[in-house]
Amino acid sequence: MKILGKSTVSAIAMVMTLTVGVGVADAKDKVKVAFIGPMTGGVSAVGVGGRNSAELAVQLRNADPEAKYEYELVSMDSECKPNVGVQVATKIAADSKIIGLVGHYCSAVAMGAVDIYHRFNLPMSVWGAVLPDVTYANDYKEIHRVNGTMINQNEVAAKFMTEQGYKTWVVIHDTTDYGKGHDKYFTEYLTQNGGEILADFGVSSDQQDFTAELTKAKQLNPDVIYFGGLTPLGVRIRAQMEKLGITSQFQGVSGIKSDSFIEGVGPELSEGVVSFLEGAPVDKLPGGQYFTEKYQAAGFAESEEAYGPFAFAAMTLILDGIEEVGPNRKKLTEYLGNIQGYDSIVGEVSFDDHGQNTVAAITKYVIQDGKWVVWEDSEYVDGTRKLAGK
Amino acid sequence: MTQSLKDKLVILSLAVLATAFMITFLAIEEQAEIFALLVLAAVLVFASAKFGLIETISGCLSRNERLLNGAVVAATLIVAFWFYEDHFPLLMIATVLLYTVASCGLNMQFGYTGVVNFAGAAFFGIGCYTAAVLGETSVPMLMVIIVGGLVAALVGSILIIPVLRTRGHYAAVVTIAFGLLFRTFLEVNDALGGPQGLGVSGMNIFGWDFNSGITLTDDIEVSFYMNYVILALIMVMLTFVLMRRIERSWIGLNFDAVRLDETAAACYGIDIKHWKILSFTLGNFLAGTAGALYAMMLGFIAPSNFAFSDSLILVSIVLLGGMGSLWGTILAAGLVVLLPEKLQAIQEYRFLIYAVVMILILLFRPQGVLPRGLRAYIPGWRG
Amino acid sequence: MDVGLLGQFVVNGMMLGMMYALVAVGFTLFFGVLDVIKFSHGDVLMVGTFAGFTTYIGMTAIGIDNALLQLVGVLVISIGSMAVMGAIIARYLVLPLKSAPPLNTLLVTLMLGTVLREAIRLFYPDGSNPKHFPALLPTDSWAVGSFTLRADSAILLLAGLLVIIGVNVLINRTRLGLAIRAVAQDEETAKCMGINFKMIVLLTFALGSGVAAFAGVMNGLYYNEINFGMGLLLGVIGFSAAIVGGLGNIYGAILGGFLFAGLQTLGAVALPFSSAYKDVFAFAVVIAIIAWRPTGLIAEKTSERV
Amino acid sequence: MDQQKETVLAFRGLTRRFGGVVALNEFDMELDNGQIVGLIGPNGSGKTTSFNVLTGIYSANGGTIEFLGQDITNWPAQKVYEAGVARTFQRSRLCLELSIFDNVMIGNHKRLNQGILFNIFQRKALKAQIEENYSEAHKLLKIFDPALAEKIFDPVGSLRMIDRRRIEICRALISHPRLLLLDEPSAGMTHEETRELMDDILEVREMIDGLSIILVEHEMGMIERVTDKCIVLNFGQKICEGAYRDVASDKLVQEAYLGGE
Repeated sequence: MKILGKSTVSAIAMVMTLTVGVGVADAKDKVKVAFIGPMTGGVSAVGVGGRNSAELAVQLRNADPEAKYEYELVSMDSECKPNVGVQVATKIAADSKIIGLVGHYCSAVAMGAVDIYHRFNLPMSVWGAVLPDVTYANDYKEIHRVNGTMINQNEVAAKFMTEQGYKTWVVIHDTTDYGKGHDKYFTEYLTQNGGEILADFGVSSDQQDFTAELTKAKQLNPDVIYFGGLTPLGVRIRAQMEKLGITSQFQGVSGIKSDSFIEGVGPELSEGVVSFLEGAPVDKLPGGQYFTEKYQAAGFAESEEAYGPFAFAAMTLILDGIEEVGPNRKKLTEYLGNIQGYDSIVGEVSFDDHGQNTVAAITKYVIQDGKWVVWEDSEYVDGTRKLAGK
Repeated sequence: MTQSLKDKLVILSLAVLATAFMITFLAIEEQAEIFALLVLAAVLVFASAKFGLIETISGCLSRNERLLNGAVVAATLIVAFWFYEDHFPLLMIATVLLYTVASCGLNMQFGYTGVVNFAGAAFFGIGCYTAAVLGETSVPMLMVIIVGGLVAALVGSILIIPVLRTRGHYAAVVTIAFGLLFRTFLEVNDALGGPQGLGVSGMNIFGWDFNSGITLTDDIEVSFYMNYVILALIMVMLTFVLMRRIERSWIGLNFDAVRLDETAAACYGIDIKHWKILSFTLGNFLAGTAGALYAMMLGFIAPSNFAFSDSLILVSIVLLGGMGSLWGTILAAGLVVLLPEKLQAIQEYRFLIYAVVMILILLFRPQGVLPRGLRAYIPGWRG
Repeated sequence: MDVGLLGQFVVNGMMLGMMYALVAVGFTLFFGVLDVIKFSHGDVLMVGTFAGFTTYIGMTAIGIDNALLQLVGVLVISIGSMAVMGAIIARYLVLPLKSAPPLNTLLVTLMLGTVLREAIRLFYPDGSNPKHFPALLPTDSWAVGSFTLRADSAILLLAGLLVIIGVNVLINRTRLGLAIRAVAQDEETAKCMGINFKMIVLLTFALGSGVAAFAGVMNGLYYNEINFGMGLLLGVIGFSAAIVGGLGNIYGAILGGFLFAGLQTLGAVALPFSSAYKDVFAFAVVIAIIAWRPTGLIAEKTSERV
Repeated sequence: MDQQKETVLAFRGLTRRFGGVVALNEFDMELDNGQIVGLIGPNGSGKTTSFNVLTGIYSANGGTIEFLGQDITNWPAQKVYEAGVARTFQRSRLCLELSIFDNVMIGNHKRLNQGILFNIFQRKALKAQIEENYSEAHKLLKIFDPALAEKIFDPVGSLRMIDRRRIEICRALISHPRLLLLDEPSAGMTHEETRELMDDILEVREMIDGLSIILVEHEMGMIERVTDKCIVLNFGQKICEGAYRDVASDKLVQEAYLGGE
């Protein structure tokens, strides 16, 4: 009952602030934009980080005196479940006051929801889901994606790792769409680059103990253990490798590129772990630094996580579009369709005819002294430090 | 004024009140208003309990079952048509209706017969996947709903032996294990779309495509979800009649006897296995049919829809409504589906609050919101 | 397969089995005294682990960095606080529902599990992300061929064994154990003989929850990683293990725990390139076993009076 | 009782063990048409066990049970009931949340149409059956207590102990069994109530042709008053058989009751 009371109070407070705000701000037209992400359950950290980032984009725009409209963010929780996702997608898409959407970290949810956006002509951009099919399995002009797909990521990863001289791999992936997709594309590109996969283990996304799989892996003695999945599992696998005395190089995917991976594994064990992420490194771009500063200044309790910048970039793009063409779904879709060479905090954005950002540069990261460092800036690049087995 | 006329007036005014409440509840978005409405509802319920109104009302209702049933159907239709062009409320209404059908299936199992089933979402899911697979074929879609139920019942028959041989917690583990197994299997096995899920074709009856809206005039376009609301309502009505008739017959009596005392039941010739199999199979059938239509309506399904927590939601609907209580199930399905949806402001706190509310209900009203009454074989008949 | 590798699998499996058994023992104890299933058990374990973790952080913050002292502190706080929590849960959630259908107790504790899980996720600092649990035990390791045994694993295995033996001795050789068994046998008679029923129930829940907290800390020390969701699956598996072994019987719980771990390991080893099916395999075997022995491998004594 | 003498039930060497304990040891017994037999003996002497073996709750480890000329040894409980054996339980086993009518109808299982399609679709015929059974149940209850018959749609949980006993007996009698097994009907009741109950049972017996009764009872006044013969069990063994007066004066029996406890 206490929580209820609090919420009521804050809701009333919210309404009051809004009323006052509108009164002061000389009554700009109000426009609604939306965000969907997983805010409960296992990957909620990423979802909340994304929502905060999207909210930051809206806050900054509202603080900008030159903005033509007053924006209101509607954010919804998909729970990373397709059925819930379809519900909230319908709710948002059917609300004609909502002009644009930044949505989806979980690919399965995105897959279920794209049909709805198309049906309701709601222009949207994906901020985190990396399954290629989200953009490529349909011709919907409403669907865009600012982040790259797992295809780009694994292409770069396979090439890079074979260039380092590694020959043999054991792949462990979770059996969600995310892990399975990574498994598929990595295997494809690795074989093209001449690497060999000794074994391939699928594990469930809530598994705690991997010693059985890792013991088998140990017997095969691969150069690299590739893990396709998200941070929680990645942490467990890296820690348990140590228990079993496995000294192979640990290679992750974008799903583990988070501070919580380092925090979870501890600085010693995480040293030398590599990962790949779409987009230019945030802190390298002028806008990126701006984002980091603003995010910290906004005082969110949670970290923005790896995909926060994408949510921010996608939301900014949509807000720019509305400023430009006005609050109209069809016009916004058209605007997004023509985006080429757009400057964002994650690098240049250009959509192809499926709405996929083609300039999705992939950045290679390595953990050095308990921090994710861009490979080219690390001590590994000149041989001061060495990856495992080198 | 005669008693019966008075009764009718009471029911009609209640129906009007409930309809108005539902429409307001579905229409408002502002969180403060939603809270206010909920508080108002709670106050009304408590106040009428305090002044003994509840007994008067329930007396009225039980004397006029036909009128009550008719009023509820009419109210649902009025609410649905009020939102004829608003997709989301219609989607929610249809979802509530389909959850009601699935929960009735579970109610048949442990509300009536006491057969524990913690894999409700799995059987619901079997219906969904059946619809996804058969949607690609030329099997008539209306048929697919039935087949969805049949497949669910058939797969359930794998569990019959362990379910019959075990009781209580042991049976719970059998179904929990099955639910986990089902989901993992779908995720690992790519034949049915794997973790990415599957698209499902929409409902289509003799060329009437459910997934396109109905254009009445240039200005009026009825949401395509209306199709699903109506079909789901028909399913609820059929389920309701089936459940009622079973309850009010010797079958229902046998179910109760099996639940309450297996040994005594056996000593009076009641074949425990026979009735358990019947109720388990029928329950799974209902869950499967609901799943099949749900999949068609959503158009997309994936294994993560059918997790243990989803089975728990179905179980909590049954328990919240009151074991074996049909009206309770309908009310609880509405609460469990709509409340979290309407309370989006509490976003990440929803699960926490939901769990706390469930605990409070189990502690302070373990019999559910609308406990099942005594069996009235023939409505209004007292010998 | 060479011997070293086999040995490795056995040790892995035993470690896993030990943890399952410790959880299953709790389930079986609660069932013994009250015929109820406390499904929040796995989440109590998780909270216990977080309590231990917080203790570690606190001790480090005030400058105690001796690993042994820290370990003792972590264990004492974690086990102690969970024992208290277990008793509180029994007092306010389980006992009030004593006369309600067993399903209600199961559900109320399931919901409590959700509350605990969500509370840690939402209110523990950065609770939604995994945490690095420190290695407080020596990490020397012996490697023979493909067999690696680390000192900490060996110590944990031994400690787990000691705890299980300890619980067993407590139940079978002490006055408290006698009282617990008396309550388990026949509540009415036990009451007549002057046993404080409520007190015994609370103590049993405290004991079971303390053991769970120990298993949680053990889990943390072994995997060096903890997260808010770790208890859910452990709870389900521990429950299944207790059921497969036969509720109300400590040996059954131990047997069930090791059996489940064995099945999972076997699944991962014997199903090459499709190890993802190992849980499907393990749960299918569980269903088959229950179909074969409806009251568990070591059958529960049914004493229904007709 | 001027029917010809016919053996309704016969135990021959009936044996049942629980682990090492022999609960029934080579128990022989015969029961004639219309007879009332008292089964007495100290606690744990095998009285209830013999009911449980007879009604198929426990299986027999040895010996046979013959009922109306049929060998019914180890038949499942359902079939034993169908054959015409109805029983009550030592601890009342009514369904407390169900109405009196429901509880009585559970006992009438074999005479009700249990067809699934009949129950769901033939509502008119079902209604007729319900009404017919209602009047029969009402009539039966009225014999025991007219007030009870008026409460036929009340939940059993709201009734006094004696009423619950009555309903349990009605549940057993409604299907017109050939053999009624009464397991300590007086438990938890006063002498007066017990007497009342027994008179009712005797009255009902007149209405059902050739109803035989086995009565397990501690209340010796009741045994004395109603039984035709008595069988005494001790440690699963029959130690004495005969009319109550003879049995009561038997040395072995006195030892079993006095010395044994």
